[in-house]
This record gives sequence, structure tokens and C-alpha cells, in this order.
Amino acid sequence: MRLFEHEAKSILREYGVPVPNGLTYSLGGELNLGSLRSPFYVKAQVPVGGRGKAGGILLARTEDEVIAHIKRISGLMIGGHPVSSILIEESHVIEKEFYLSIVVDRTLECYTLIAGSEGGIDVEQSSRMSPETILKVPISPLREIRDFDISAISMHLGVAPALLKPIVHALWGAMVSMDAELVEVNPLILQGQRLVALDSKIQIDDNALFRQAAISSLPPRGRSAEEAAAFSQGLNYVGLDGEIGIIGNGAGLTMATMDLVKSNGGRPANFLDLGGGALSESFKRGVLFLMALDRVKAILINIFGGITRCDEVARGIAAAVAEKGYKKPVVVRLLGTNEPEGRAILEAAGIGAFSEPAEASSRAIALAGGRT
Amino acid sequence: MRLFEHEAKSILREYGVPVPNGLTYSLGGELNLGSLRSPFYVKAQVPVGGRGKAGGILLARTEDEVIAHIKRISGLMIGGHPVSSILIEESHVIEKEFYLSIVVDRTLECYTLIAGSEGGIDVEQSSRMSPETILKVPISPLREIRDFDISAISMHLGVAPALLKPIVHALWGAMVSMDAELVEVNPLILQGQRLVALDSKIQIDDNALFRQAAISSLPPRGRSAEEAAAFSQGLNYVGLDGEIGIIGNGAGLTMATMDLVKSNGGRPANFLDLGGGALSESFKRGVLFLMALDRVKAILINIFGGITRCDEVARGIAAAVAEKGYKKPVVVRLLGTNEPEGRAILEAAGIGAFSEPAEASSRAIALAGGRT
Amino acid sequence: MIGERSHVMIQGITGREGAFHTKQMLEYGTKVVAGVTPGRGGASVEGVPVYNSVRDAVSKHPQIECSVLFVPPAFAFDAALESIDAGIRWTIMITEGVPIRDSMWLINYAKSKGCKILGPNCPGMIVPGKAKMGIMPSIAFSPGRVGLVSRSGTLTYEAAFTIKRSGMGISRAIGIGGDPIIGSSMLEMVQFFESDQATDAIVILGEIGGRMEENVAAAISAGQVRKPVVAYVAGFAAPQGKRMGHAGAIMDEGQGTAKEKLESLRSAGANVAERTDDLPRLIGSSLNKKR
Amino acid sequence: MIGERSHVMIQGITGREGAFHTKQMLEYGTKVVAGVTPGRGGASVEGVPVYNSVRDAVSKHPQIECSVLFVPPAFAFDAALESIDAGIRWTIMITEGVPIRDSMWLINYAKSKGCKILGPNCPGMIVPGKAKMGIMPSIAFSPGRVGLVSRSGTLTYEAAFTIKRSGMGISRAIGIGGDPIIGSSMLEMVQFFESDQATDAIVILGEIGGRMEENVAAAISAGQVRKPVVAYVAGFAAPQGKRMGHAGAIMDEGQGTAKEKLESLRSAGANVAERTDDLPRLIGSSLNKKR
Repeated sequence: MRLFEHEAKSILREYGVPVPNGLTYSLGGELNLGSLRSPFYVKAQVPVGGRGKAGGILLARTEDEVIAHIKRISGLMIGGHPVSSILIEESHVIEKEFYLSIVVDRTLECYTLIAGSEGGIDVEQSSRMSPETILKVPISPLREIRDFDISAISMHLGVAPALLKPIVHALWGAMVSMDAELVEVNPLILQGQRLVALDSKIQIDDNALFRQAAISSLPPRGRSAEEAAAFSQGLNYVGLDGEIGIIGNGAGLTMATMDLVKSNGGRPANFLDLGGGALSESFKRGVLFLMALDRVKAILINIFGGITRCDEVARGIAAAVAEKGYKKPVVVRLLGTNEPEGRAILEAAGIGAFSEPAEASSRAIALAGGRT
Repeated sequence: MRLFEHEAKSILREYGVPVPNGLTYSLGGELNLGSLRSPFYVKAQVPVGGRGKAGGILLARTEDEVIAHIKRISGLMIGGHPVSSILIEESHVIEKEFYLSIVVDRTLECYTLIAGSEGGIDVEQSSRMSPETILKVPISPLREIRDFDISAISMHLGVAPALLKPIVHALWGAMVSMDAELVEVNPLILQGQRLVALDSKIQIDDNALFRQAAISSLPPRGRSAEEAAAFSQGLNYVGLDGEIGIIGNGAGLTMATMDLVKSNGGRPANFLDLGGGALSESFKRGVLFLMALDRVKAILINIFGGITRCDEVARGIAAAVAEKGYKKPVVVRLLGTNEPEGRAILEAAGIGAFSEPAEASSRAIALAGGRT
Repeated sequence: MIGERSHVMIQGITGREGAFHTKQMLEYGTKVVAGVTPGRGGASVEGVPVYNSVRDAVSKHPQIECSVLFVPPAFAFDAALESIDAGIRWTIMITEGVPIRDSMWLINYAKSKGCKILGPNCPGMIVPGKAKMGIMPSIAFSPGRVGLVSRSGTLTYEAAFTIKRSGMGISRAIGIGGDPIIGSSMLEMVQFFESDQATDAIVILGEIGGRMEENVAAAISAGQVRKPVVAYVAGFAAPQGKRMGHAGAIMDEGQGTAKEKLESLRSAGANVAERTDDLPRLIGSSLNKKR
Repeated sequence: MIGERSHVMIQGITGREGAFHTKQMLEYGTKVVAGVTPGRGGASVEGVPVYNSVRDAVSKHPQIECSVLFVPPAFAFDAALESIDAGIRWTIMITEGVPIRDSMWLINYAKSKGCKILGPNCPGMIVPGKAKMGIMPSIAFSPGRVGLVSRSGTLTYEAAFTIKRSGMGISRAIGIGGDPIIGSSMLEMVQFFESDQATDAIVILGEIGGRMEENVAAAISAGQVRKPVVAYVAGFAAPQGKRMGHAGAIMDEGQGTAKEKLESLRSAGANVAERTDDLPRLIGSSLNKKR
């Protein structure tokens, strides 16, 4: 789960990273700049990068300018996202911009500290063009940050260890205690004898939300209202623009099912993985969710039961189909654990089940009015 | 470094282990029992076990009895140690006695939690006779105590996990943060719904004293005034009752030198290891220390220089011999790093150096008036 | 490597999934000798004795060399730690939804004890016709000489079933798990199959994300894998996933698209399948080519 | 195992002992390629370049496979951790006085990285006539076919010198260190010598305390050590040491007296020496017996 900038900054402030003074303005609310000093940055809060180029970050010298900017920014769509709120911050004089982050390193199976001597929005480019500007320090999860880690970063950035130490420890503290996959400050600027994080990203591990109460109680956020709705129903869902609703069990099989539909000339309407021993209730919710989508013309369910049991799947599908308002065709491919029981349930509900994914896929495309 | 009972208990109390109410009485001081409730235990503070059998722990019902007991106990020598102070504590009704400790496990190279269902002074015997009364739980230093560790102990002792958890965590906390080699509570008694540590031992790793300021500022303690004096001069010294003063570099060589003296019919006066790159100053101090001991008739110095350099050794010996009051013969065996320089220095100081330990040993025994 | 003779323990054996799959494993011939559920010691599931702790189970069954873990995410950390600390060589974490912090720590810790983790979020391992330490539906697998390693559970079954119907079979199928951080990598398992005398050809089933498939491709290019490799990667139709801030790009974890992965495998010399039902044909032809 | 071709790094190279022994190691033929002292990067000691960090040293000298550590106790933890994290296979901790908590943690952590620690409080390792990674006085050692493993530095020199004067020599001498917790055990090193083609006989030099000698005796009894073993244990005249509360007895660490140790080795079939100058005779006779 990706946090908004203002959420990430309030966490980092708590852990001891200096961030600009600022306030979060809720759209439609009262504006009160309080003791904030001009000039201000007015920043759209969206869960993607590229805000600056999209006009989502503007400089204001007066309260009137702030109000005008809010008006302009409020209406923007950035990377397909409406602006959820607006952060207004004091601006800072930038002497030097750095990049600093901690990330989960999939290859080394540890944390990795990344320090860039050329921070700012172009850090990706400088990391490609001038890899020597980037220092990567892998840190085993079995250990803590030590002074020699700080020294390495200090040497690389040319910033005194005493200045960096509290920042790095704060990022580490947030990373570990918040179950983050990423904690990033960029740019981290040097102003006099002080480092300030002008922007920040935090990505929380979704698997850890059960023990991150403060994070899991934040409002859901997604690419779209549709995805937010799916999230709130506990569905592992991604929306696409096709007409074949897809349900699979396991991310791999679900993706392979989408690939098959696509290669047969159909267009997947979504990704919906109900893997890992999902019970009938999830399947019912999933089928009903897809049925409610206008663009969906047929639903293809591809199940190879392992920990997921075919009878549970069938019960869920049958329950969904039995609901009032059922209109759209459902094609099921069913194989694996408790398959006979599952087939019997589907049969009783008048739903045919295929064994071959290719056949099921072709049937779904045909029912959706496709070419096959 | 072994802490006295009252020191260990004050540490454990800080970490959250319930211990009896009590006060430490300094010999010759005023006695004020304050709010302590009768009956009392009057306990000699000595750095060895076996106090009870030596009459060092007595029960008193009145202040007068306490005073009488103090008088009796003050004069005791227990295991060769004078009583350093006296702990007076409220007595407890014992429903059940347990044993609980954390120790550095040399074989597994980790910590090991030990829980005994039959605590008290006979725990060693019950561990031999009824090994099933003892549970050992190894804990890697890379991890922390987890609930399943507590459960294992709880099952073994038949004590609720909720009662044990704070105690085990306290022992663990003390063990790790105090750089202990041993934290032991025995007996740990159950009284109603409360566990209380009636006695406790803590052994601190001498190597860690540099970062355990609170411990290293405690008064030195040793087998004797002689050893305390050596300790305060930074000497790794153990006193024995022979007449040949022994200095070696490295514990192994020093012990082998003692073995050689003994097998040649002499008697070592001490163990003094000046290993690990000791500088001339240590050698000077070491030689002077041995010269000052009445029982020492000759000093045998056995050096095979690796990180210890023969010239440093020789300079130290020469400086000691040059001090006023030099009376006792010094026999040196010198070999290894910078040996020629070392020999030259000894020669200039009029001290002969041997190459063979057996020869040097025989010479020292002869000079001490021995049989060889 | 664990196999048909290995004694197996089930953690979370009294739970719904644990009990169900214990029965399945026993029926398949697996030597399930003990189960663990704290507080349920003394019970039995499908004739398998249940213990309160791994310590208890191992003291009674010292030959256990594999634990299969069906414990909910919030308790998986302690359960796996118990298994590792008891010296059990393989801990197979079936559990889905384990926090990355937990699995990452466990994977590193297990190394300090000389133990291996498979998963989490994985279907386990099966030696068709002999034993399974996991949740694979037995129907999908027939014995044979194809080694299968996969990041996806259900895709494993799909591929194995396709191979079965073609008349070929599987020497061993290993589901390494779909999480970003897993205990046994695709390359490690490919290396196992390379040295496994029961295996003639290797099938890898990849997914978008990470660099596991690229690492296998690099090993093939370096000549470390001489047996034929057939690869399928799921996710051509998948949308671009979330990116980890700038760090994702700097770490060169990139998007790891299906196309990129398949390309790197193809140019390393692997046979690549566009659909799972293409696998048997490609396995057959690559075996013929090698002969 | 590291040897004459290994590239060696010195941590704490600008210190008094570090610089002195760097010179000695170079003169002995050891490939000392880099040194580390934080804040002294750019300097050079005996022609060896000095770096600010292990990271810097390893990036310039990626072949380093052994670090010899001359860093004071308070800094030894970080120095060893740097070495391990840089992937250096062997970290030889010469430092005396390292807190047990630090060495115990490092030893377990090193395993998670597939690295080994020798020491702390040890003289290192020497392959006589070829290379030394440590502080042994070269004069004490001549090349030969006796493998020497010892808990005591100076006793190692003593024994090696006695062997040298007898006309025999040493294949390799390994000082495992005198601390209660050390990275490489006596048994591990005996097992190395057992499989080492350059070694015909094994000498172990023990000390009172712990169970290292008893563990070697058990391995000999179990038939795991077939080369002749000659043992000396120091401490017959030593006073009884401190005992670790009741825990010491419960753990069966006992006193580990010299007599007990020598007895257990003798009854396992080792030749035991009462004095170090007995060693050559016993080595000679045990080699003759084997032939």
C-alpha cells in the first residue's frame, strides 16, 4: 500500500526526519495557513510519481496565490488519479539535493540502503547515466544499522556522519517497524547545517497490514473507484478495459488465463486472483463483483484446485448465480482437489464445467460476442 | 566478574524480577531495619556458593536476633572469603521452588535457558539424579525470546506463561544488556500468584567491562587481597602457594610453564599471563608485583613472542630489575619476535636468557633453593 | 534433498487446511509422522499424533527432516522459527500472506542454522507416485523424468497435468512460491535438477516481477545448466504493476515483464512456450535434440 | 581452506601491531594486498594500500578471501561485521578481549553469510614456508607433514619449535583461540586435517575448560579421525577456575580439568604428551605405528 506524501511525511517526522512545515488541505475545506511562512509549495496528493510535470506542484507567494493554485490543482487527473488532497508547505532553499532510500532487495533477500549524490526528480536518469552517483549498501535483516554504514553514505554524499546518522536511523526505524517495502526521501536537501526531506514515498507491505493498525485504518486507495471497491471487499483485483471477466486461483494461473484469452482474441476485463484456499464466500463476492461491471459480457473462471477446493469454488459460483439479477454467462474450468463434488454442485446449478482452459476460454469469448 | 547477591538482585529488580524486600548492611555501620517485616533472613555476602552450609544464612525473628546474627556472620570465612557485607531480607513462604537461568553455552555457541522444576540448593544433584527435571532451551544470539520459549518453560514447570513471561524477559534483558555470562535465579519461588527470586547470581564477562561502566566501577573482588591488588594493576593473576613466581605470555604457555615447574619438583607461586602484545610497562609491573610477595623465591618468565615482542618484554624486565630493592633472582626464557633485540637488552641488564623452557625451569627451581 | 523416505511433520495440523492436506499426503504415501498445534498436544489427526510444540514432536520423532506449515500469517513466523531451531532441515511454508519482514528474517536466520525454507506462499514439493510435502492435487501429476520448478501453485498443476496427458511425467515438482522474497530461488532448484539423476529435462514456470528467470537465463548462458530447459512465463496480458518509487528503477528490478523474461531465456538457449499446452511438445523436441 | 595463494587484507593495518605483523606476513610471502583503517584511506603501510572501509578495499581487490583483524576490542565487532558483510570467507580475529556477546553474535551471523571466523584471541594460521595469516613468529615453524591445532598462541609456537628442532615440520598450524566462544572449533580443524592431503599426523594442544578436547576424543572413538592424533593439554598445575553458578554443573561444562581431558583423549586412542618436548617422540612413534 502506497502512502500519500503527507502521510509518509508525518510518519517520517515522528521517526525524526526533518520535513518542511506544512499542512494538508482537504478538498472543499477551509484554508488556514496559520503560521506557515511564504513562499509556499502547493502539492497535489496522488499515489503516483510525475506530479511536477503534470502541473501538480506549484509555487505560491501569497495566500491568494495558494487559493488560486488549489483551485487549479483540485481538478487535475494525474496518471489517471484524481487529486485526493493538497499539501501546502514552506519552500526551502536548495544547496544540494540527495537521494536516500531503503528498499527490500528481492535478489539479495535483505534490505538495501540506496544513496544518490544527485537527488531530485532525475535520480533515475543519473543512476543510469552516472552509476557512480549511486551507492547501494545491503543490510541483512539479522542486523542493525552500524556506524560504518553511515560512514559509507557520508563519504559518498560528502555529508558529515553526524548529520546523516539520525536520518538513516529514522528511515531504518520506519522501514522495519512499519513493515515497509520502501522508504524513500528525495530530494533530501542540505540547507546550512541541516538536512530536510522535501519529498518522500513509503510503500507498506500489504501482507503486514494486519499488524499495522495505523496504516490499515487509512482510507483505501487504488487506481480507480472500481479497484477501491474491490479492495474494500477483500478482493485481489486489478481493473482492465476488456469484456471477459477473469477469475483464477493463484496469480500465475490467473495471469496465464488472461494471456490465453488475449492470445485467443478476447480482451480481459480484469485480474482477480482468489487463490490460497479461498472459501465459497470469496467466490460469490468475486463473481457478483464482476457481474456488476457494465463492460463485462462473460465471466471465465479458471480453477486448478490445490489448497483451493473445487467444491468450495462451485458453492460460491452457484450462490452468486442464484442471486437475483444474474444476467451474464459464467464459464467454469474446474480441475483438482474435490473436483467431483464441485462438478456436481455446478451441474445442480445448471452451470457447465470444462476441463480444458483453452476450451473454456474460447467458450467465454464466444458468449461475450467475440470472434471465436 | 561475579556480582554479590545484593548487587545481582538490585539489577534484577531493575529489570522487573520480584525479589524480597531487603537492605544491605555494611560491616560496622548502623542497622536500621526500617519497614522490613519479620521474620528476616540474614545473609553473608561472599562471591562463592555454599553459604548456607557454612552458617552464612540465618533466620531472625527480632531485631535483636538480627544484630546477634550479624555479629556471628561478620567473622566468618566462607570458601576462603571474608564476608564483605550482609543482606537482610524479609523471609517468604515457599510453596514451590524452581531453578531458572540463562548461560552462555560454549558448545552450541549460543545462549541457553535452563529451567529446573526442582529448584533450591540441591538443583545440581536433582539435575544429575533426575535429568528430566531440567529443561534446556538454546536461544541463538541472532534472535529474541519468543512466546514458544516461554510456553516450553511454562509446560515444564507447570507455571502459567503469564507469570513466567516477565521474569524470563527480565533475565534475558539483563543477560544481553549487561554482557553477562550467567544470570541465575535459584530458588525462584511460587508464592500465591507471584514468582519471587530468593537468591540470584550474575557473572559479568570481564572482556565487556569496558562498556559496563556501572559494573566496572564496583569495588574489585577476588580470592584474596593479593589478587585484588593484582586486579587493580590490570594483571591477569591467580595466586597459588608455591615459591616460584611465574610469568608467561598466553594462558596456555603460562599454564604449561606451571606444569613444567610442578613436574620438575617446584611449586608455582602464581599464574600471571601477560599475553597478547603486552608492553614493557606490564612486564615491569608484573615482575615488581611478584618480587613484593614474601613466598616468592625466584621468578621464572617464559616468553615465546608472537604478538608479544621480545624487546618489549626485555625492556620491562630490565626496568623492574633496575628498581631499588631488587633482590630476587629472575630467570628468563625468551624466543620469537624480535628475540635478538630482547636478548641484547637483557644482557645489558645482566640477566641471562635461556632458549629451553626445561632449562629455565630447572634453573629457577635451583635458585629458589629447590631440589633440582 | 527431501524425498519419499523423509519423515514429515505438519504444523497447524488441526486446522482446516492442515488436516485436509495431511489426509491427502498420507494417502499419497508420504511419511507424515507428527503434527503440531499449540494447546492440542495429545490429539491425533488421521492417526498422526499431535504435539504442543515442535520441540516435543522432534524429541519423539528425531528423524523428522521436513515440516509443512499451514499456520495463519500472524503465527507463521514463530512456527517457522520453532521448526528451524529444532534443526529441521526443510521448512515448507504453505502460508500465503506472510509479511515480507518475517520471511526475509527467517530466510537469513535459517542460513545461520544450515536450514532451508521453501516458500512462503508456495504449494510445496511432490515426487509423483511417491510422496508429496505440500498441497498439490495428486491428479495433476504422473511420474516421469521432467523436473518442474514454478513460482505459481496453480500454474504448476496446470503444467503438470498437460505433461501428464501428453504421456510424459514429472520427476519432482517444486513450487518455490509467489512472494517477492522466498527461501529457495528458481536458480537453486534448477541447479538441483541439473545434478538430479532422476531428471532429464527442466521446466520453469515464471511470472512477471523480480529477476529469478533472468538469473536462470544467465546460468544457462554461463554453461552451468546442460539439461534442456523449457520455460513459460505468465503475465503477457497483465497490466504494469506498481513500481517501488525511484528505488525500483535504481535497483534494476524494473518491471521484469513477461516479454523481457521470455526473451532473456530464449536467447540463453531455453525453449520458450507461449501457452502451457505447448510445454509437452517443446519438452519432447528439446529432449530429441539433446539425444 | 585459505592458503599460500589467498589474497589477504589487514584490518587495523596502521596500528602498532597491525603494521608490525603486516611487515612480518609480507616477508613470509603472504599475499597481503590491502589494509583498512577508517580515516586513513590513501595511506600505505609497507607498500600495502590502506582503505577507509572494507567495502572500498574489496571493490579494488575483489579476490580478498581472508581478513586478519588487529582492531581493539571496542571496535572489533564492527570491523568483523564489515568483513563478513563484504563476503570475505575467512575473518581471523587476532584481537584479545572481545566481549563474548560480540563474538557469539558474529559467529552465528557469519554462518548466515556462509563465512567463517577464526578466533577471537587467536594467533591465526600459518602454512610454514609459504604464508601466514596471523602473528606466529616465523622462527618457530618449519614445513612438514604435521597438522597443528591449538587453543593457545604461545603454546603453538612452543610445540612447533620443538617439532622443528626434532627435524620434523608442520603442514599447517591453526590457532583457534583461547576464548570460551570461538568461531572455529578444535574438532572442525581436526576434521580439516583428516581430509588434508598435506597432513600425516595431527597434534592438538588443549587447555582446561570447555569440552573441545572431549569432542575430538568422541570423534576419534567414532572412527571419524583415522590419522594419528597426539595431544597435549595445559593446566595440570592450574587452580580450579571459577564455576558458572549451578548452570555450569547442569550444562555439564564441569571443570574440564587437564587430567579429565587427557584421559578422554587417551582412551579414545590418541597419544598424549605430558610435556611439550615429548611431542616429537610421540608423533614419530604414532606415525611408525600407522605404517
